[in-house]
Amino acid sequence: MAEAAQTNQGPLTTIVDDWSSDVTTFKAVPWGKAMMWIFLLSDTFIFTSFLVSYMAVRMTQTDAWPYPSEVFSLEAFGTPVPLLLIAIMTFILITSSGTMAMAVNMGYRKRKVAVFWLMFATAMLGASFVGMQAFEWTKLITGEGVKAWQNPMGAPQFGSFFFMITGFHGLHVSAGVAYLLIVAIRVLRGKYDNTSFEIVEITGLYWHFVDLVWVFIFAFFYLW
Amino acid sequence: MAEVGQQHPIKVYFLVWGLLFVFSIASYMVDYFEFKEHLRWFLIVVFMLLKAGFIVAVFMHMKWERPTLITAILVPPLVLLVLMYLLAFEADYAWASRIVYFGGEVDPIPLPPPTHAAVPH
Amino acid sequence: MATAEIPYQETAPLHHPKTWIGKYVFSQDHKVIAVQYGITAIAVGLVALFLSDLMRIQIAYPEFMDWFVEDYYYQAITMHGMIMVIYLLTAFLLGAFGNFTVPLMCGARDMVFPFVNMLSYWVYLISVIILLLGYIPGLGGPTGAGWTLYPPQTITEGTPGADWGIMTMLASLAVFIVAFTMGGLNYITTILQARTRGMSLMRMPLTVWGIFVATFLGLLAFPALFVSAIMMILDLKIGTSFFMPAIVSMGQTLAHDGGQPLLFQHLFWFFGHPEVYIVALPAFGVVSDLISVHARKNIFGYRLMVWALVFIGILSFIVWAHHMFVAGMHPYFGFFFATTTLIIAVPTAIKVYNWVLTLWKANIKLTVPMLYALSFVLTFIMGGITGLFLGNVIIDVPLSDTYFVVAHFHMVMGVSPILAIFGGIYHWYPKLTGRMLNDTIGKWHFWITFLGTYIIYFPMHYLGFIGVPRRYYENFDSSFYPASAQLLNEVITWTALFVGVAQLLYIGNLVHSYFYGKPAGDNPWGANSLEWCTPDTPPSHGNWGDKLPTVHRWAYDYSVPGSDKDFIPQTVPQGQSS
Amino acid sequence: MRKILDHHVAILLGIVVVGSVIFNVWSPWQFTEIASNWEFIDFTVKVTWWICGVAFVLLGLFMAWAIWRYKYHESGESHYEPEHPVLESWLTIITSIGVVIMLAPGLIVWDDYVQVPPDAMEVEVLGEQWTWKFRFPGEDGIFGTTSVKKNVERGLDGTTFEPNITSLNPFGMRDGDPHGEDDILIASNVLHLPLDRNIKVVMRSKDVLHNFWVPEIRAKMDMVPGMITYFWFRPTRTGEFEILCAELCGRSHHNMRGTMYIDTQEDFEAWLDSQVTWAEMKAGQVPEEPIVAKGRQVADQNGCFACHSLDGTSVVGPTWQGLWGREVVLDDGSTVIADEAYIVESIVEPNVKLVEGFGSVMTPYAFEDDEMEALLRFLQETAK
Repeated sequence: MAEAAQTNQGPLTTIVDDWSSDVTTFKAVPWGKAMMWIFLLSDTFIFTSFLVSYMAVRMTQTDAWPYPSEVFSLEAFGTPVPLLLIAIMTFILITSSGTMAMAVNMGYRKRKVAVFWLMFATAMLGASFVGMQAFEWTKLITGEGVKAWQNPMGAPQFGSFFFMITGFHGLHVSAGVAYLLIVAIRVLRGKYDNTSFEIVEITGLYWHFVDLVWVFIFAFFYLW
Repeated sequence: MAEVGQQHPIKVYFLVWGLLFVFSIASYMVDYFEFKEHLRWFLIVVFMLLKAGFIVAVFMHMKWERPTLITAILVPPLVLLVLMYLLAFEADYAWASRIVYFGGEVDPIPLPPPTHAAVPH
Repeated sequence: MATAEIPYQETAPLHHPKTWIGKYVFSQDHKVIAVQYGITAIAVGLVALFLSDLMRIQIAYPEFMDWFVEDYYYQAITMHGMIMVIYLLTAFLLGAFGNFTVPLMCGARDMVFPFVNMLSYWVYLISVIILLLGYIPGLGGPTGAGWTLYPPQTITEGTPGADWGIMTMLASLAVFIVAFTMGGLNYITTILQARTRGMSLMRMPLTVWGIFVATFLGLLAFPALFVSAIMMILDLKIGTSFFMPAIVSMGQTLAHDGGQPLLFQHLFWFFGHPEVYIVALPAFGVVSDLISVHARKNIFGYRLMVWALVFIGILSFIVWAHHMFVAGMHPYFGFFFATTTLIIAVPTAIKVYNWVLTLWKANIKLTVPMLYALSFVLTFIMGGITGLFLGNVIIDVPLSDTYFVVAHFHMVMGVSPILAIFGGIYHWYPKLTGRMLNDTIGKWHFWITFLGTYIIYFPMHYLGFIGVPRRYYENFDSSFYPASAQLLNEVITWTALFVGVAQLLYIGNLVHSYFYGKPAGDNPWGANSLEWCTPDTPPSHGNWGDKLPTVHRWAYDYSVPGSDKDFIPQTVPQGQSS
Repeated sequence: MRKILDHHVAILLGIVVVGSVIFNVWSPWQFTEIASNWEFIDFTVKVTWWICGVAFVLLGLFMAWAIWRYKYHESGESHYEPEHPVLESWLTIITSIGVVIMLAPGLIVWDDYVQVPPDAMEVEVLGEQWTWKFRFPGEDGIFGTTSVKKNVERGLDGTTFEPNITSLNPFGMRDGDPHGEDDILIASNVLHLPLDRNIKVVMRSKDVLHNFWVPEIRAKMDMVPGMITYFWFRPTRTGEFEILCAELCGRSHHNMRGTMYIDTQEDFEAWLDSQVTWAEMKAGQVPEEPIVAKGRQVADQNGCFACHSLDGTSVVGPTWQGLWGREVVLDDGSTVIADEAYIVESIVEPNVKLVEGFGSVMTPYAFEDDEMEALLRFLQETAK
C-alpha cells in the first residue's frame, strides 16, 4: 500500500480504490489516528455552530456592537495598543503548535527525551495561554463591567458570546494540556518503546486543532 | 516514507512556523491600520484561511495524507456553509423587522414612516 | 504503519475478563454492551409507552382522570417524545444493533477501542438517570415544553418544569451526546478500518451500511444540539440572551434583551432532521437484510440501495427548515427547503421499490421477522407519502401543528423503526442467546402491534384534515369539525391501551425463550452474512476463535442458479457453492 | 378455507390497503369548508393526495400479491437477478416526474402566499399567554412602533429598565411615536374583519411563540417574540370563526382561543368606529387613588393579568370585572359570595375553592399586608 501512495494514479482513482478495498479505507492510518480525525470533524461542527450562532445573533442586533479592537486594547508604554494581549496569546499558541509539530517529528525518530521536553514545552505554553485568558476575563469583568448577561457598551450578547466561545475554547486548551502531560510522561517512562509513537501524532492532531479554532475565533471575534 | 509514519524534513516546519507568524502579524496590521468594511473583511478572511490552511496541511500532515482521508475530512464541513449562508440571510430579515416595528433600541427616536422593506409585498 | 493493515487478532490481543463483573457488568465485549444498551433502552421505552397511554386517556376522556392536570399532560408529551426519539430509538438502533452487528458483520473481533465503547454505555446510563431525575418530587417536575424545547417558553414561568425540569433535560441531552460520540467514533472507525479480509464496503450487508451512514450523521448533527443546549442553559441559569428577546412573562418584564428565538429552531432542526435519518437509516438497513434473507432472494438493486442511503444522508443536512415552514422564518426559505425535501423523496422511493421488487419472483418464508419487515414497508410507505404532504411547503400550512403531523411522524419514525427493531431482535436473538423465540407468541404480538398501530395512526391523519390541533390538553367543542371526531379519539385510545399492554407479550417472549426456547443451532435462518459463520453460538469473546474469516462474496447470494442450497455464505470462495 | 389460512398474511395486508381506501371514501372527516381565497391550497392537497394515494395502493397491492404468489415452497426457487438497470431507471424517472407535479403547484401557491397584495389592509394580532389582542393602524394607515421596555440605561452597576407593557399600556405603545396615536386597540379576543378585502395579518408576541390559526382560512403562521411575522388572506364568506393557537405556548395552550367575525363592510366599519384609539385610551385613564394604583402595580408585577382579565373575558382564570361582592358558582356546585374573606383565601390557597369551569393551575401567593390591602382595594375598584 505504500507503493499505491507513490504511484502516479490520479487522486480520484486513489479515492475510488481506497473506498473499494477491503480491511482499511484510510490506508496507512492507524485506528487511533482515524478516530481522532473523525472526532475533530465532529468538534468542527461544534465550534462552527457556536460561530454561526454568534453571527446570526450579532447580525440581528439593533443595539450597538462594541468595537473589539478598543475593548481589548492594553496600556503599553503609556499608550493603549489595540489587541495587544490577544496578539501575544496568538503568538504563544502558534509557538506551541511549532513545538508540538517538532515533538511529532522527534517521535517518529524515537528520540523520547526530546519528545518529552517538546511536549512539556507545548503544555506549558498552553497553560500560559489559559492564564492570559483568565487575566483577560478578569480585566473585562472587573474593569469594563462586561458580564455574560450585560454589557455597558451595547448589545449584551457581546459578553455572552465572548465568554461562551473563548471559555469553550479554553476548556479545550486545558484538556489538551492535561492530555499532553499524560502522554509526555508515558513517553518518557517508555510505555511506547516497543510500539510506534503514533500516539504523539494523535495528541498533536488535537493540539493543532485547538490552534486552528483560535485562528477562526481571532478573525471573527477580535478582528471583525 | 509512509511505512514509518509522518516524518518530514524539519526545515518545512520552521518555514510554516515563520509563515504563521507573518500571517498573524499581517492580520493584526489589518486592525492596526483600521481598514474598514469590505477590504477589512476580505483581508481578515484571506489571512485566516492561509493560516488555517498551513496548519492543517503541514502541522496536521494533511498534505501527506492520501486523498481519501483528505476528502473525507474536508468535504463534510461544506454543509456548514449552507447553514451559515441561510442564517445570515435570515438575520438581515429579522433585523429589518425589528427596525421597522420596534424602532430600534434605546429611547424613542423620530422614525421615518415604515417602508415595510422587511416584508416583501 | 504496516500494523494498521492487519486485522484485529495480530495487533491487539484480547484480554479475556476473569471475573463475573468484568464479564457482564463492566464488560468491554461489544455483544454484552449491546445487550446492556438494549435492556436500558427498552426499560426507558416502557416509561414512554406508559406516558403515552396516560395522554391517550386524557385526550379521549378529559374528565376521567381528575388528578392528571395540564402540567402532567405537557410533561408527559415532552418526556414521551424525547425518550422515544433519543433514549429509545437512537440508543437501540445504534447502541444495541450497532454494537452487536458491526463487528460481527464486518468480521472484526470487537470494536476498535473496547474501553471507550464500554464507557459509552455507562455514560448513556447516566444520561438516562439524569433525565428521569426530572420526576423527583420537589424539583418541580420535568419540563413540559414539548420535545422541541422551543424558547422562550421552555424557560419561562408559564411552562411546567421551567427551572429544574429543563435543566435536567438539557444536561441529560449533553451527556447523551458525549455517550453517543464515544460509541459513534467506535462504529465508524471499526467499519472503516477494521473489516476482515475480502470485506470491501460494497460487500457489506445493508444493516452495516445503514448504521454507518446514520452514525456519521449523528456525529455531525448532535453538535448543533449540544451547542443549543449549552446556550439555553446559559440563558436559563446565567441570564444571557442568546435565544431570549425582551419579553413579558406572566406580567413580569424580564431582563433579557435582543436574542433570537428562531436561531434555536434552526440549530435544533439542523440536528433534528438528520436525527430522523439517524433513526430511519439503520431501520432501512435491518429491513433490507430481513427481507432478503427471508424471501430467499438477493436484495434487489444493492448498489442503488447503498447510494440511496448515502444520498439521503447528505441531503438530510440541507432540508432542516421544512420543520419551520410556519415558524416565521424568512419566507423565501420555503422555496429552497420544499425543493430539497421533495428531492429526498426520490432516493427514499427507490428504497421502497427495491424492497417490494425483492419480493417479486422470490420464495417468501413468512417467518415472524419477515412479518415485521413486511409491515415495516407498508407502514413506511404510509409515513413516507404523508411526508410528501408536509414537505410541500404550502400543504404544510393548513396541516402543520395538527394531528396529521402527529400521525405522520409516528408512522414514519415511531412505528416503522420499532417494527424494524422487533424484527431485528427476532432475527438475531438466536445468535445472541442460542435459542429461538417462541413463534406463536411472536405472531400474536406481531398482528396486534401491526394492525393496532395502523388503527391508531391511520385515522389520525383525518383528525388532522379536519383541523384538530396537536398538543391540546383537551379539545372543547369546536365549530369547525364534527363532534364525531371525539368518537375517533376514543377508538384510538382503546386501541392504544390494548397495543400498549400487548407489548408485554414480546418482553415475556424474550425472557421465557431465554430459558426455554428451542435450541437454534448456528444458522437457523439460512443466512449468508458473517455473524452466522461464527464458530460458537452465542459467539465467544473475540467472536472468531483462532482465525478471522475471509470474505469472498457479497452477503446476498440466495438461490444462486446451480448451487445445491439456496444460500451461499460470504465465507465460501467464488466458484464453490457451499 | 385451507387456502385462506395459508395466505392469511397476503389477505390481511390486502385488507389493510383496501380498508384504507374505503375509510378514506366513507369517512365524514374531511377538510372543513373553506372561507378564504386559498382554494389553491386545497387543490394542491388534492393533487398530492391523488399521486400519493395511487402510489400507496399500487405498492401495497403489489406487495400483497407478491406474498400470495411467491409464498415459500420447498421446491420453489427465487429468481437470481441482482440488478435491473432499465427498470430502476424507469422507476426513478417516474418518481421524479411525480415529485415535480406535486412540487410545482406548491411553489406557485407559496409564492402567492408570501407576496402580500399592495392594497391589503393591515391588522396586527398580538399574542400573549394565553389570549389574543388586536390592533388596527388607524387613519394614517401606519402602525406606531412598540417596545417591551423603555428607558434602557446602561451602566457598570447593571442594566436598568422600566416595563413599557403594563395594564395601562397593554400593547406596549412607544411614547412619542406620532403614528401610534390613532392606532385602534382591541384589548379582547374578538376580532371583526370585512368581507372580500385583502387582509395582511401582522403578528407580534409579548412572551413566547404562538400561532394564529383559523382553520377555515387555511393560513397560519407562528408569532415570534422579538420580531414580526405575517401572512395574508381574503375572507370569502361572512360568519363566526374560531381562532386557535397552534404552537405550544405553555400550560394553558389549549385555552388560547378567540373569535373572528367576518362582516360586511358596513358592519365592520360600525364595529371599528366603536373601538378606542391609543390616544383615547390614554386620555380615558383617570388618575387613580395612590392605593388603587399600587394595587394595580402589585397585580401587574405578579403577573395576575396573564390569567385574569379586567374586561369581562374569561382567560385562564375568572375575570375580575364585577367579581367583588358577586355570587360565584364553585366546581362542586355550591355557591359563595366573593367577599374579602373568599378573595383572600383564593389568593393564599387558590385551589381549595375553584370556580366552576376553571382548572387548578394557579400557584399560591403570599403578599405583605400592605400589598394585600392595596390589591384588595384595586379589586374592589375594578368591580365597579
